[in-house]
Amino acid sequence: MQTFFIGFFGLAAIVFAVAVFRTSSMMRSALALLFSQTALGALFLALQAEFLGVLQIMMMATEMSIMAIFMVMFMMDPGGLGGMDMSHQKRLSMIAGLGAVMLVSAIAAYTRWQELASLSQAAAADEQIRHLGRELLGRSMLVFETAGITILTAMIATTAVAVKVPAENASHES
Amino acid sequence: MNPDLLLALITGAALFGIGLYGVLSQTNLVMLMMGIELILAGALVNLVAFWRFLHADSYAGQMFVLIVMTVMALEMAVGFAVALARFRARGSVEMEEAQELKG
Amino acid sequence: MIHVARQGRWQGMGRLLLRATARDLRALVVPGPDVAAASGLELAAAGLRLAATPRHANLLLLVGELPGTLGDAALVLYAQMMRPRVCLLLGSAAPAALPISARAELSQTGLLEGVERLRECLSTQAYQKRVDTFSAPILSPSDSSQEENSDAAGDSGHHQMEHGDEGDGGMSFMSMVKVTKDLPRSPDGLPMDRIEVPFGPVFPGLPGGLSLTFTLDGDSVAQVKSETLRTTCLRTPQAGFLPDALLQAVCALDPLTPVSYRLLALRALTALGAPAQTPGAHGDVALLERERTVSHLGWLALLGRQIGFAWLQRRALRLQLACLRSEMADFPTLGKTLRRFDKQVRRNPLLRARLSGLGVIAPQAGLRGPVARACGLSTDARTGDPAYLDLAFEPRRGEGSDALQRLYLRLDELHQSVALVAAVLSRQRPVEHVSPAGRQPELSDGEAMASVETPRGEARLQLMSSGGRITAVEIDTPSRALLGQLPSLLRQQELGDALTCVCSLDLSPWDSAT
Amino acid sequence: MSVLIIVLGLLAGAYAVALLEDRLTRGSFAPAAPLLAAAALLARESIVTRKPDRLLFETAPVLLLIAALLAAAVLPLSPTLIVADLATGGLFINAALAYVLVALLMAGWGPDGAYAMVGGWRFLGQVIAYSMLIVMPITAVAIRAESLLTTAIVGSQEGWWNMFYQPLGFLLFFIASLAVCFLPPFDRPSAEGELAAGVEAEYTGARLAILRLGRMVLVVSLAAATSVFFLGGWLGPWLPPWVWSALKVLAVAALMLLAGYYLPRVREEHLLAWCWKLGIPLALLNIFIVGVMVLAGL
Repeated sequence: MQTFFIGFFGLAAIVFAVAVFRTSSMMRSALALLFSQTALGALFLALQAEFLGVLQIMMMATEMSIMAIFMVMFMMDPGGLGGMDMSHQKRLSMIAGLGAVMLVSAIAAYTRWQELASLSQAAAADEQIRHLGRELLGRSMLVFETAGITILTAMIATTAVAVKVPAENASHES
Repeated sequence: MNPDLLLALITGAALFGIGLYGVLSQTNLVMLMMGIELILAGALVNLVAFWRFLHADSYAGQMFVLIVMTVMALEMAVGFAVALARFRARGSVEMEEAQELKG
Repeated sequence: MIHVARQGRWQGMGRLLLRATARDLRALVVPGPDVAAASGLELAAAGLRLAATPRHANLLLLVGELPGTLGDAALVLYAQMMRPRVCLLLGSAAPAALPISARAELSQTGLLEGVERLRECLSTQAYQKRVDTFSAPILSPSDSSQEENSDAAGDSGHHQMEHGDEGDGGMSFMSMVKVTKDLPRSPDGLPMDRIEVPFGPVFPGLPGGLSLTFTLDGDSVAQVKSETLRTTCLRTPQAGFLPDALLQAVCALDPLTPVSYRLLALRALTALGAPAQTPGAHGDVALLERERTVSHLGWLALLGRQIGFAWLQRRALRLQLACLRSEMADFPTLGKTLRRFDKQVRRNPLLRARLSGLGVIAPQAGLRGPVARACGLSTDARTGDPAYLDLAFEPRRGEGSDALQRLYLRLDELHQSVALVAAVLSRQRPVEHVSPAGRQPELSDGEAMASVETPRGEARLQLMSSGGRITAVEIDTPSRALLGQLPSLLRQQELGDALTCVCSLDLSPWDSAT
Repeated sequence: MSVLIIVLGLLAGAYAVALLEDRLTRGSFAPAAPLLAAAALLARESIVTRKPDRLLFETAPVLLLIAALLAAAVLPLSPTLIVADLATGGLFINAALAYVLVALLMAGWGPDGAYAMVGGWRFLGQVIAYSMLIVMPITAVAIRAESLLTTAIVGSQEGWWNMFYQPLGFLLFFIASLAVCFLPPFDRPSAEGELAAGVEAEYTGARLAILRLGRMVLVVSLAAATSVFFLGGWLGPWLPPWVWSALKVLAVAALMLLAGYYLPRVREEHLLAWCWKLGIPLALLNIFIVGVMVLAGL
């Protein structure tokens, strides 16, 4: 059963991911990425990582909606009616992409995972959340805090880059 | 050999490949970022799968996933800020028109 | 009737749906619900609900006379409505191409009667085996104005952004720099595609008939174009107007404030030597002030609809109808209700936040009416009127120049008007309009000028007569000057704020008609 | 079984919401009006605009309805009457609500109309701001319950309902839920006086019926969420639990509609400024206060 769901959602994620670069409508492209990520969230649920799955589903919906508006802003033909080709070095990319898939899959297939495998049963979902909380605010506190600081830094940097320099300042500098 | 693990890893590999294709082939910065998102998504799948099948008792694995999600969000925010600044300055976020960035 | 129906035959359950369609009438009013209310129609009493767009409506309600441009708009709107659909005409004329399902006189009883007939029509003929498509000359594809005129124009979305850049030779990729080079820059420095969106002539948040076209940059307004109604009622015929014909023409000019314009015409004619037909100086005051109350309440209802304030919309509409229908002698008794209403409006904190700082107009010459008085000017034609001076009239003035001050000023004027009417009543029993004399009055040759302070500001009428006929008519109305200020007032405003600004000016598309 | 009961309950709630909305906008009370309106919509033509993105246009109303239903899936009407008592219930409801945003963006983009498009993008800004005010009060609620299970959250309110325990959180959550289901005064995406019904403008007939139903169900879902998180869900004396739940949900829904009736639409600048500059700091303060209170054992 679990195998079926993993396969199903994995396939859905891949199909939507392919759709991202196949459609020329920006809105569809962003939504395809969104549903690809949603399928991944469902895949996490199938892998019994309930918290991560739900979090993924929630975060990606907002994130990809923001993506959508930027795509529409920055593309020449967001409706995708011009039939414009927006890609280059297709051959190389295709080869690189396929090569990467082969290589990574081969590594995955030939590694002897048995030697590493430990538990086969994950804890119940509410147990997991409790453990994750203790992990975050205990042993991995530093990492967690670093992530927070990084977010703060990124917020400030992003705002600084994105806002327009007022006209008088600009002339002052030049 | 656990077939579920392999299945999840192949999914991750496929997403990585598609993302790589996108990053290399797209000319628009925003589309390029979609590729990066997919590559990171591939990494996410692997992390969750490793946690589930190899270290189901160690929650550092789950924490890693959270960090990657943070990175995805940050990557997007910073990427869009750069795109915005560039669009304002040059009127374009096309890669082909960013030749001057070549060293 | 063939355009009414939707294709199909309905049995069993379908019959039930048929009955439902007949009961659930969603009206799109042309020119607008404000005109309907000013004509004394209570749509809710007839079981009608207002639809925001033609797509959601199944009843096109035509109220009064439609000038040419509005007639065309009505055709476009009708074409956009979903079948089964019906069209009710209250009043006289409508575009010939429009399939009228029922017509009735312009009154509440007429409305009720008409709606009853429509229900019958819908429940029997809503579905036919064969339906023809509705077409009119204005709808033919060659006419590019079709979408611009319509209320819910569809084509200004993402598909407008197809840039054809053929001259690039064999280049396989398109230069984005080239595409964006010529685009106008927004204040934030981004060259973005702009879209042109029509608002009106039939738009829920604007006075019916007012037609604006915004060029939107994102959701802020980059440019405004306004298009006025085109009426022919003041075009002087070859032989000149007879006095009665002129009176009718001026009255028909503005369905929102018919009394003021009638008074204006009568005064001008009296100045030319026609016998006085007004109920005497103080009677004029009573009529004018009642109409001011009605008009200001109508404006409040429209404002309520524009800013999505359902309570204000409903309450103001109810009060407006009450004022309109009240006998003159009972009118001052509404004062108490109005004061309570006023207090409730002023107490609303979110309303204050919504309106303050919006649509600031600096005091300047040329402003008239409440807009001028709100920013501290005492421009008021009433100050020159002996009847008003006799009643110790003093114009109200505001101390700001934003939309909130205009709201406060109009609320103040409501009470002032009621007090004026009460003062008149304490002196004399006013008569309603004197019925016109049977034969055409004699006019002396020459030029005459009259002015009236309408609810929107001073209107002036200039007449030239020779040989008992009026040969030249010149009318100067308050809304026209304001309409010219719109582009500078709305630039770079957020869309909703821009519409609120327009609404706060209380423009009448009728008196600015050309 | 409980799925069926919950869906029926949601539909009944949607009917009540429609009835109340009709009562407020028209002033007369007509019990059959919502049903008639729905039937008339079904009987009317449903057309597709001229150059739509057909896929998005068709999917959007259905997605809205599904998102609203999913949000209700983790909300208990009584200790046993719940579709899925997820361990991440408090988080799951946010995930479901995020898809309301996606649905509205699709509805805005799909029909290729200017009004709809502006409405859709307006909702993006609105939800990104106000979904914070959904998440953060829920966090404070979960801190008190020491669990994300919705049933545990209700259980934690045996003594004091959260409405009294953390009134600040309740207020913020209530406002944010108005914004998320775009009811007045936050009805900017579907504003009648500004965008001629915005995202709904190009929908007709049966599609419009689904869109409206989805919106009503969303209102009921959020009212139910408010009741579960802040009004103690099924808790209450004398009456059976499900009756208490129903009463509270209806009361909250009525309050939501009444608030919109007496307030004008919020301006864009205020909408964003109030949320980011005032609402979010207050929500953080709320989390802090609740944390201290929990530690103090109150």
